[in-house]
Amino acid sequence: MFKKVLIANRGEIAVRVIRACREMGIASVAVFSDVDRNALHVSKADEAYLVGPAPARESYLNVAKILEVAKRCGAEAIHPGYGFLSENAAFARACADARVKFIGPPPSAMELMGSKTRARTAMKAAGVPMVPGSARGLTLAEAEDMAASVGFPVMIKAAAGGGGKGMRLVKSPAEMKSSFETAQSEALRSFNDGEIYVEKFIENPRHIEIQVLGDEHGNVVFLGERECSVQRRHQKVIEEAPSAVIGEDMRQRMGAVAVQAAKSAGYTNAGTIEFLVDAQRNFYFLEMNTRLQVEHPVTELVTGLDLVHLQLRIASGEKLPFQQQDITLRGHAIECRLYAEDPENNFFPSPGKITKLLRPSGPGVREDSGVYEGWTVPLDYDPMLAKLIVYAADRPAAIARMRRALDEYFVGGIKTNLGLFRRILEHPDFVAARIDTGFLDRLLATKAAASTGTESLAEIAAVSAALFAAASAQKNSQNSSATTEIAQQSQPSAWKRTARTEGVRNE
Amino acid sequence: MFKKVLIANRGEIAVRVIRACREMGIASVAVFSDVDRNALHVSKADEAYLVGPAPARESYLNVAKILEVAKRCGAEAIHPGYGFLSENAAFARACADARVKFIGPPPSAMELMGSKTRARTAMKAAGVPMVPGSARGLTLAEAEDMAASVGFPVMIKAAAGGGGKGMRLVKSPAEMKSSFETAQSEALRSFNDGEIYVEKFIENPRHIEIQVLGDEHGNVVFLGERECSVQRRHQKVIEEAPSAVIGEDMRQRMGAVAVQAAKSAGYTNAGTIEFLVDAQRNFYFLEMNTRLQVEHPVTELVTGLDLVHLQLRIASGEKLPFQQQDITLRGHAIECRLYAEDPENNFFPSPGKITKLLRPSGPGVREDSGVYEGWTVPLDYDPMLAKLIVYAADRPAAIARMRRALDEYFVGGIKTNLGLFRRILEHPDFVAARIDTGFLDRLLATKAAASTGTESLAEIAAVSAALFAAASAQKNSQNSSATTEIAQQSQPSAWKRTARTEGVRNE
Amino acid sequence: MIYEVTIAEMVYRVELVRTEQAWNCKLNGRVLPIDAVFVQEGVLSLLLDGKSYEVKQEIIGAETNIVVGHARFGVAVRDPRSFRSRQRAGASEQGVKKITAPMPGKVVRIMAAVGAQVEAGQSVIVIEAMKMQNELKAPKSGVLKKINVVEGAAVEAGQSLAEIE
Amino acid sequence: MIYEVTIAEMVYRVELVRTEQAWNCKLNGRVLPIDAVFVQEGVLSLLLDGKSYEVKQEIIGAETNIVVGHARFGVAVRDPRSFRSRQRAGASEQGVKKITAPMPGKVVRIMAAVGAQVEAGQSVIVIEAMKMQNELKAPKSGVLKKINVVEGAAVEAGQSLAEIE
Repeated sequence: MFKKVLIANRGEIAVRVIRACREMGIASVAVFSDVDRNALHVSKADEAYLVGPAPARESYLNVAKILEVAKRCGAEAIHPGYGFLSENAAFARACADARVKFIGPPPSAMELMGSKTRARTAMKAAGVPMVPGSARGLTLAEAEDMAASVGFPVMIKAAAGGGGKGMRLVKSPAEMKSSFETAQSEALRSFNDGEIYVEKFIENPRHIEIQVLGDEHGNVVFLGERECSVQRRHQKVIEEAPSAVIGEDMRQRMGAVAVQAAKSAGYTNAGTIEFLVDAQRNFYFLEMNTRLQVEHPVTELVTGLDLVHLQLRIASGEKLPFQQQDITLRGHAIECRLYAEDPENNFFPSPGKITKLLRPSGPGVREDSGVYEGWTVPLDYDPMLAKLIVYAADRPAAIARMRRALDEYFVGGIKTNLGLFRRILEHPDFVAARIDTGFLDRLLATKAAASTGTESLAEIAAVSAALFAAASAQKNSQNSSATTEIAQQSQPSAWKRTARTEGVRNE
Repeated sequence: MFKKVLIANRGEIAVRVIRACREMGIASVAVFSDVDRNALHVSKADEAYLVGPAPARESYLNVAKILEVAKRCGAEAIHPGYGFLSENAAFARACADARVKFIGPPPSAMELMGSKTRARTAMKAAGVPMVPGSARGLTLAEAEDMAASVGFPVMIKAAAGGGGKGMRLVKSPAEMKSSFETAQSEALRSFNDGEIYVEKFIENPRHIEIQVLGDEHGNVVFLGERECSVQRRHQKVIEEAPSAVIGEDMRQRMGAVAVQAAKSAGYTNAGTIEFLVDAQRNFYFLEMNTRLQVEHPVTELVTGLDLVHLQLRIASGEKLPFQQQDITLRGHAIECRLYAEDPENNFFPSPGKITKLLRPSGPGVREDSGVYEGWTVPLDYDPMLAKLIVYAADRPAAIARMRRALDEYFVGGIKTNLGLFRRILEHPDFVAARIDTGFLDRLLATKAAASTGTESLAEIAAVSAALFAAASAQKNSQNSSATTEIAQQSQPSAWKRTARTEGVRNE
Repeated sequence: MIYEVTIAEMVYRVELVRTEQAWNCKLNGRVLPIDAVFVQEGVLSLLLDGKSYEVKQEIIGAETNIVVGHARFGVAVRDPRSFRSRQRAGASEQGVKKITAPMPGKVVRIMAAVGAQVEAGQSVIVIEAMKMQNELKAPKSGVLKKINVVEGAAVEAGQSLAEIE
Repeated sequence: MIYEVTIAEMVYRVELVRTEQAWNCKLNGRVLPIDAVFVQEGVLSLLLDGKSYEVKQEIIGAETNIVVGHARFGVAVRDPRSFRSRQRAGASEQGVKKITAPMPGKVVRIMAAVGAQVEAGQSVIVIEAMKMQNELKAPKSGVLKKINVVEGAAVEAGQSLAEIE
């Protein structure tokens, strides 16, 4: 096993990996940018090194600098987390050249899965079910023929695309030409690659993915599925395991396909095969993520395994400590991604100081967090603060537990999407597991219904607001000196200032 | 299912039950004493009522008052938690008379198991293996014959005894008379009942207990065992599940005996049969706890079940939702009981204000807590603050995870036993699972070895101490006004005062 | 002390008198037998007729919310006797409305000049954070009276960026 | 600023100079290139030669501990120039030792009278909390100079109960 591992990431996933290292007796090395000196992953790691200024390309994406740190501190391996360099094959190659183990798949597998069309070709060859369409770039004329053969509506996609860019839905032959050209120019602008292909459009699909795990001795297993259909603009918001619509038979079929896909790609370590599932429960290959997923905890809770421990063991050359038949699913897990963003204001990011943090705990509650009370969330990175994951014996109990945990969660000082989760968890379609990738956008299009009994609570809120004001007014009169002192710290609002004074008193 | 449940308890177990009620859509009713108005269970419950002054006998043991509150607020059932009224058969009867459901076994079963000798007689009749000895009260002469027949050393025990009171170890016939008489008079003083019996003394036994669960339709199952050998003066300190020395065969045999014992006692709801296990893995009935145990979470983590949910469902008349063969154990769980007591000062209780609370979280970590930062732990009750429970795939991983979680745990302002757990978890005998009920007392008799590498850290500590001092001195000079203001709040030490000032700045 | 608390256009008149250990409270003239304790900074434990409420005060920029259980209420508290409140009150009567930054960020574009006539809902200032742009709209129709920032300026949450009269 | 920090009878001389954003630090005359940030009240993030230390300050009654990782150190910090420190220093030179309450509780018994000769380790005062009694012993041999409490009195953690000279 490695003696020292560098984590080329920040936020909750860096802390997650640091914890795994601590548990395995591995020294952990954090890297940080100028604005992250106070970040949680810096103080939790055994070592920490500055790698550059705030912009990610100069710090967390700075391959040369990160490898230099790894060499200097003697790290034997690098865990990339997710995002940043995690799917960057060039970085994986650079690690190999620097004789630092990249904790992930071989660069070849990353490159293969990085190109939509190459991946489609390879997966098709491996017998993985595909959405009908072309496996390679097409001319407009070819695209029109293909659309005619698979039947409208179709999707036009950029081969190098991602995050919805360079994608167009085409409902009829008439729209084909203009859509093809806009998609192509968008693809050229965004990815500097105009390759375009065509797929049949699957209406209201579910997004269901299979977790695979392969060692470097040819063994590959799958760890069940994750239901990730609750998305906003292709961004997952809530994930769960298992999926309410997947029976044991379908799970085995999807798993077998996923294992086959991974093997054919020469895949090792943790990876995820994403599928679209249509109303008839047909599943089609969407793409493979060649890294640890944000939502890996739900798989950990239902399998009882620790994916980061296993990643480290696999990367250090160990064989998988179990076989497929040893893996069983138990209970139900749900994850909510806590973001510093404002659902009532078009999900605009809301960085700033976390003035108060009350965290849920107790039975079946897991919080993977990258923040703490008093920390200022920087403007420069992804606004995810933490993940709240719950486990219970079945889906209804897990939903009820998540609601309870959300009631205990409180983040003061910045906007978060906490309020949105309750709306989702109380929606009859979510409760009945009638969800597809359009579910959340449909929900957001409807106005939030005031939770029941709210009216009666308004009086309590009014009285409380007055009590907070009165208590702080009292403090002010008693010690205006302290108030002015605290006022020097440029608090934006009188309310905040008085809350401070309150704080002095309460401590 | 009940619509409203009163929780006749305080601290972490009250919060634990309130959370279960919240998850099941049951309104929760807290009761509190004069000194507990600020306690966590009061603000977490849906309703809360004052039941009397600080002394437990006038509040948390005040049967008349608690039942009056239950009737007034319309609670249909009462959950007693553990301790306080939980094993009080008279209270259970009073609930029945008041037509409030007592969430626990029938009073008859509580009474049977409440008397050591009656329990022994009943368990013997039920074929439960017993430590050789008498099942009933003895005269001195009878005791001497019994000791001769089972062989020395023997234990003399008070029939009504508990917590080590009225117990004497007798190594030879010569000591018999005096020990018998002191035990008897002690028993008379403590329990107002001089009944004495004799048992063979088991040297260095393990304390292993079986969790049973029975519904009110005659179904009883067992949920595996808990290893509770790490004790100080008969008080459990660390518990785990499963036990490292129990194989599947022995588990089934102990479970069958426990189920038989529970059935013969007409037992329902959650209960625990405690066994002594000797070096040859023989197990002997010790006693039955007719309530939820403090350590129930380790069973929940390895079975995936929620014992409090099940208690509520059983009490409301539901059948057990599973059968014995559906119950499987997975992974390993360990619990540490966090107490406000000072291991370096004879475990003297240390109430007071919790000035800082950093709580562990992340993968496999569960915290069941009854406290919060800023709360003042009252002098009047049991000093348990919280329980830290971890889950991992196997025992070594669980031990490593517990160490990691303990490193993240910080309680400022009062003394706690946090430091003791690391000593235990690093002890080679604990790591090798070579533990018996004498293990901890032996460990405490030896001086704590300084953790390795501590020397080098002393310099860091020295520099840090100076930094804290300098930072606060600076604040003082900058705003003596604030300092004096804060000084009004009678902080015991200049350090604490300056830490406050620091706080104003950091918020 | 007397406060006027506005929640969703409803105004609640709350009278509070601090006694030895408790608060006496009247809501719209009606006595409420509350038992209120500040358990932590910004966290209030309120007992009323046996019901227990854990109430949290949420301050984000210029906005204050009160969270009761899982219900959140935007509140405006006014102390009729306080100078600042009178000013504010006065201001709103005169119909001056501010555009404030909802979160920290950078001003990337100012879309109207001082003195210009703007319509309610018209975008006036664009600020950016975490690679996302946010158009701040005029809260009312009127004349753009003041602009307190320039393009490229970094702004704090709650900072007043412009005024419309 | 210069501090003398005592840990387990070892005295460390720490020199600190506050610069723009950092602290310059000398330990026993040797320069230490520390990077120190107070991340929370009582929590310090310290970087030194690449190593990262999360340091917590633990104050219980009159006692201060510094927790580094899972190692805990009892510390006494002395500012040679500070009046209070000089006093303390003076006191210990004169050999006056206090008996302080390790935790809140009630004084149940006082086992020696003012002016009595007591031996180091001899029980002087018994206090009780949570139904447990705790005998507070003389820190040194000498004359019981002062007793600041009476039987039945409630005491705070860190409160000085008696003095021995």
